[in-house]
Amino acid sequence: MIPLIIGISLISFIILHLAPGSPVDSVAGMNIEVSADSKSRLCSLYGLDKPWYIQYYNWLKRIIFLDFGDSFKDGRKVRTKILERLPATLLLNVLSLFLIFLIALPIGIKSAVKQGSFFDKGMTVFTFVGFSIPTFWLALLLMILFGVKLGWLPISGMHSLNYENFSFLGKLWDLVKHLILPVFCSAFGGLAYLSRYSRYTMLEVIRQNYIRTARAKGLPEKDVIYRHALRNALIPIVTLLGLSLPGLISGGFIFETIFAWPGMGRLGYLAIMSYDYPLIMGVGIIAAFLTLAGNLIADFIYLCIDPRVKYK
Amino acid sequence: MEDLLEIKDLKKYFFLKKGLFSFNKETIKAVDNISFSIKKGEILGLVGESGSGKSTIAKLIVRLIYPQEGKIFFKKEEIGKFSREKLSKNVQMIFQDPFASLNPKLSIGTIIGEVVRVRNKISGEICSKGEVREEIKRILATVGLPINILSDYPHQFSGGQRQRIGIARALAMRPRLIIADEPVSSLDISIQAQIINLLLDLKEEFNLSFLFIAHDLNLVKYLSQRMLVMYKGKIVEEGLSEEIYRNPQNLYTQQLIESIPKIKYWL
Amino acid sequence: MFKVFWERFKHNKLALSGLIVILVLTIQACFAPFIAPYNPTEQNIANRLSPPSGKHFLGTDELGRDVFSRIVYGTRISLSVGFVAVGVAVLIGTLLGLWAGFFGGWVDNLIMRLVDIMLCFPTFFLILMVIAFLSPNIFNIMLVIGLTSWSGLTRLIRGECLSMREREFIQAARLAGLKNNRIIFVHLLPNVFTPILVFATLGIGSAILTESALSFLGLGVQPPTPSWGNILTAGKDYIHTAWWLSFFPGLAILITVLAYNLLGEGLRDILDPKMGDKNG
Amino acid sequence: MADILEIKHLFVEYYKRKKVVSALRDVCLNLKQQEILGVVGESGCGKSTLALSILKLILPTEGKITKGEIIFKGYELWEEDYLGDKNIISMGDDSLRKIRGGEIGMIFQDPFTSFNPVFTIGEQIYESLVLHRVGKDLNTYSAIHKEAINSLKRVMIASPQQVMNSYPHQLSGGMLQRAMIAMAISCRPKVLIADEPTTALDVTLQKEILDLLKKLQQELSMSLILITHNLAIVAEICTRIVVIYAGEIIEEAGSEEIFCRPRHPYTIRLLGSLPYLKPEGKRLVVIPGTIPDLIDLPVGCKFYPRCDEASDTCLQKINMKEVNKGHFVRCCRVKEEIDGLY
Repeated sequence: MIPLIIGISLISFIILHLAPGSPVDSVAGMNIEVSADSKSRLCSLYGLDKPWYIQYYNWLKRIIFLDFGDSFKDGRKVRTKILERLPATLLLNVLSLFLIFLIALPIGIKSAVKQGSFFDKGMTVFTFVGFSIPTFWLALLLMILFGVKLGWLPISGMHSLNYENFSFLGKLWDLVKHLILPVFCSAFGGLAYLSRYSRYTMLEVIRQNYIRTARAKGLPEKDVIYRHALRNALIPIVTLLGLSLPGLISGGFIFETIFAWPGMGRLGYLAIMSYDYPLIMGVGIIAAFLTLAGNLIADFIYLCIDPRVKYK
Repeated sequence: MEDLLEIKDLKKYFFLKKGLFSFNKETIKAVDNISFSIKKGEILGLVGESGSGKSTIAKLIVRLIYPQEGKIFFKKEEIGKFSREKLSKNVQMIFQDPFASLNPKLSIGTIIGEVVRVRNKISGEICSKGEVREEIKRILATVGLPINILSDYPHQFSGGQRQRIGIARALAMRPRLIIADEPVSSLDISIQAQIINLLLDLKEEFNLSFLFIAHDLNLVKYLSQRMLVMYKGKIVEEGLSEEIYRNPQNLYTQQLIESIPKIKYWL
Repeated sequence: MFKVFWERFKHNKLALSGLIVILVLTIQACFAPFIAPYNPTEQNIANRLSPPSGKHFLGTDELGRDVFSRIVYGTRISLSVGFVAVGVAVLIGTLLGLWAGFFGGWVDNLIMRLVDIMLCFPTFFLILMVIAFLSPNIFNIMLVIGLTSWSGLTRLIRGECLSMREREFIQAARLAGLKNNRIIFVHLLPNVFTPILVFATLGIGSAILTESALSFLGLGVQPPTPSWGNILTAGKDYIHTAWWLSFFPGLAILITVLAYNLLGEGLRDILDPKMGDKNG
Repeated sequence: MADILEIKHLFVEYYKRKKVVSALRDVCLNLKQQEILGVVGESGCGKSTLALSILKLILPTEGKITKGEIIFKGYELWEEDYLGDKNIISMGDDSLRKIRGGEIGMIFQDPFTSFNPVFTIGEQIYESLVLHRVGKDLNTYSAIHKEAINSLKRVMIASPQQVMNSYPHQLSGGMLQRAMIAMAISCRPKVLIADEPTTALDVTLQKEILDLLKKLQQELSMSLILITHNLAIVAEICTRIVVIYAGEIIEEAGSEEIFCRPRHPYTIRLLGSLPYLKPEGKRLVVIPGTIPDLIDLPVGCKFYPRCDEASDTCLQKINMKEVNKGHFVRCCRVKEEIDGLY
């Protein structure tokens, strides 16, 4: 855990110094907006006159308290800027994750149990297309279809312009309408992947000896599948929960940009496009921390459903 | 007779972490203060059940793992000071699982050929490709395999044939001592006899010494004049096989002999 | 052995169709100048945003360039990014995985911590960041995608090696007095060939996706060089008027990536030892 | 004694890469009430397939029973008015589930993988009891619990409560195999099938498990089918033995008859290849070659390629022949008189 945090911060730090010459020059060179003032601020922020390990140490000390300095763009604290965007991102990701598990798991199980059936074959085609499709393209197509051609759903932002005038239910409905496309698009890739993976895991589990024992006992097939097989198949699937987080967060950078969703991903993308150094670092590290937190939650669930772990 | 291998006060402990967060470790005394010797040209049997430490002894002798304490001497020289090559030249091993002991991606010619080449390097002989091939064929013939299988792969062979290939690989080094770690326990009964007979033939032809490890007391008694009985890392009984079988002294040995299923109609 | 492989391959419809599409695409990339009817960078403002027709059968873009020609040339970018990036990833991933799995101990520990860190990072953001700092040219893109996508393979190969190390043939190789390098490259490597091959095939698909996403966000191969991603970006601004501009390049990406995924999964089916004999 | 199970002309096939593996051919077998029947054969001869077929447990994705009948006569013997289907192969799902576990119990080779790792032993035993005995003789939780404890006590487990609360990975192999037996007998089956019950265990445990099986067979008056590759085990406890080779029964006789007067060349050599009581220096009898490929079987006698007494007559179809009372052999060269072949 701790080595991971150090490693993540170290890589971020290295990338910071990756730009040719000193980061200040490169930043200043690429972005005219960077004033002499922010240049000196950057200098003091990173203590660029000191040796690299001192720089790293000082920087590490600050990021422990989530102090990433001030944004170049508007001089506001990076921490505040990220914190106000975080809820929108979390909302999007949690909903996508929820959707993925809710849909993918039953699909995977059914495909595995009815291996070779029409349903299984259909789902195989769906999953292949699912993880081959460029999801940003899918997003564009859906925007054209539902936003432009049919006009059913809004295609950007989180709220409508006249949002303030709505009743509570109206506000909620407005939010839901804005959420549909981004959530669907960001869940799509994971959906295909997880269905495929659940199918594979389930097929593995069904072949185990204890499933044969359960049948030999005279258990009805649905108990064999949903009690004996599923409990075991869930264990590797939950581990995937942790591993699928970086993908979701990465996807966020694209979908939040496409749908102009006011989340952290869009903030990060805009920061990169305007070379807003402190903000880039802040977003990167927070994103890594979110992933870590997700992994921890997955580990915890793992501990709860696999009795073998506790006694190791 | 002269001792070929001598083992003195050998110890190997394993330490297992008990819990995820606990710091106290569980000690497993896999080999606990063991001494014995193997004479030239004999088959020494080593009997014990799973977890008794018999495979650990095999691995310690060929130095796949290293002991905490104790010394192993080969012809009065300490094995710990041998180079890998010198040890390989003198001691070889035959493994239990004929499916796991051959690399599935290498041809039979490669598997045996690389051993022949290492041997040539050690002895300083320089052999042409043709000579190496001839040597491989000679070894294959010794273990009763057809000699035209050099470019075949392990999956084309049955368990018994694979075990023969494994024996051929060990023989290719022309060792003095062969450690056979349960060489027949995963084979069918009808194949077991083939391999046992082959080992006996080889012993006579090359005057080899064997450490024959097995859990089947009947088998060990049939093969070896002298045997050791191991229990929980210790040797609990040592002596002539016939003697131990007829009149076991140790409680565990008695239990072991008691529990061998006997074919009552033959007694 | 190859004969058996080909026999199974022929009967695997998925893998076969994937391979055929890939061959067609490769030919398209190699002979782009002969296939494309127009110069992909030739502008014709008078004829801008014309819908698909007999003359420009995938239409033209906002500068009047022929979309079909641009897509044909874009194949070159996508395929070369895919190949080189995966090459880099396979090289790093395989070496680190073999070392970690064979040596174990602190070597393994160090490499696996590195893998954990890589798996924690939102890779795409990392790539965005690096590309933004080092100018976005095709060379950097290949390299960065390669450098950020090896960790999965390392993990896979390490796992395989660890389980193989317990198998007796590796012990036998040690007992034969073979050198470590020979054991790693002659005894271990051929046994992890299957996961490497599958990873590489699937990896090309995902590298192509990453590159197009980068281009889409304006950090990929820069215009006027045509890449599927940057044609799509241009299309984004005309979704109200010119659907063909965003539809066709996306379809090209979909077909290509699908072909690689089909081939990869097909290869897995064919080569997976669990499906075949015990060790075949 | 009357038969409780009768297998008639059973054929089983597996499918491996679109090739047909002929696992069992024309197997006829009857199991009498309260007898211990040994089924002996080398790996791949079809003995486990036989066990799985009896409970119709062969996965449809892997293979199927192509011909034959398996008649369970338990109902007939105990409930005289039973009119339903007695053939397990054509039985409906509901009746089949009552047979599985309820009338015919089964014990598998590897106790470590045969228990579900995520449930406690207790939960897994309850499950059997709830399936087969709730609504009959057990109707309260405490009755079920008591019965589970009883089953564990029956298999000589000293601390049943503790075992009930344990997960499979917390127990040793010997303990798990006992628990597996406890689970199988908890519903009082009339037939118990034990498929290599001691192969994964140490010799000292092997004896204990065998004694236990014998004791339970007598206490609960069950019929027991013991499937193994180990001839010595069947000699120890079985009353009747069948020998299987390459998917066919080649010899069937009472225990003593098989060991003292074996008639099939394969059985004779198999017994000779055991290192039991071999005098010093006398070599073991060797059967040359390997077991035939079940995808591409030899015609006629399946042992013919490895048999040194074979002649052209062995190439025809060979049927079981009774050579002595209750002693059947599938060999065309079998001599009518017993001579000291080994």
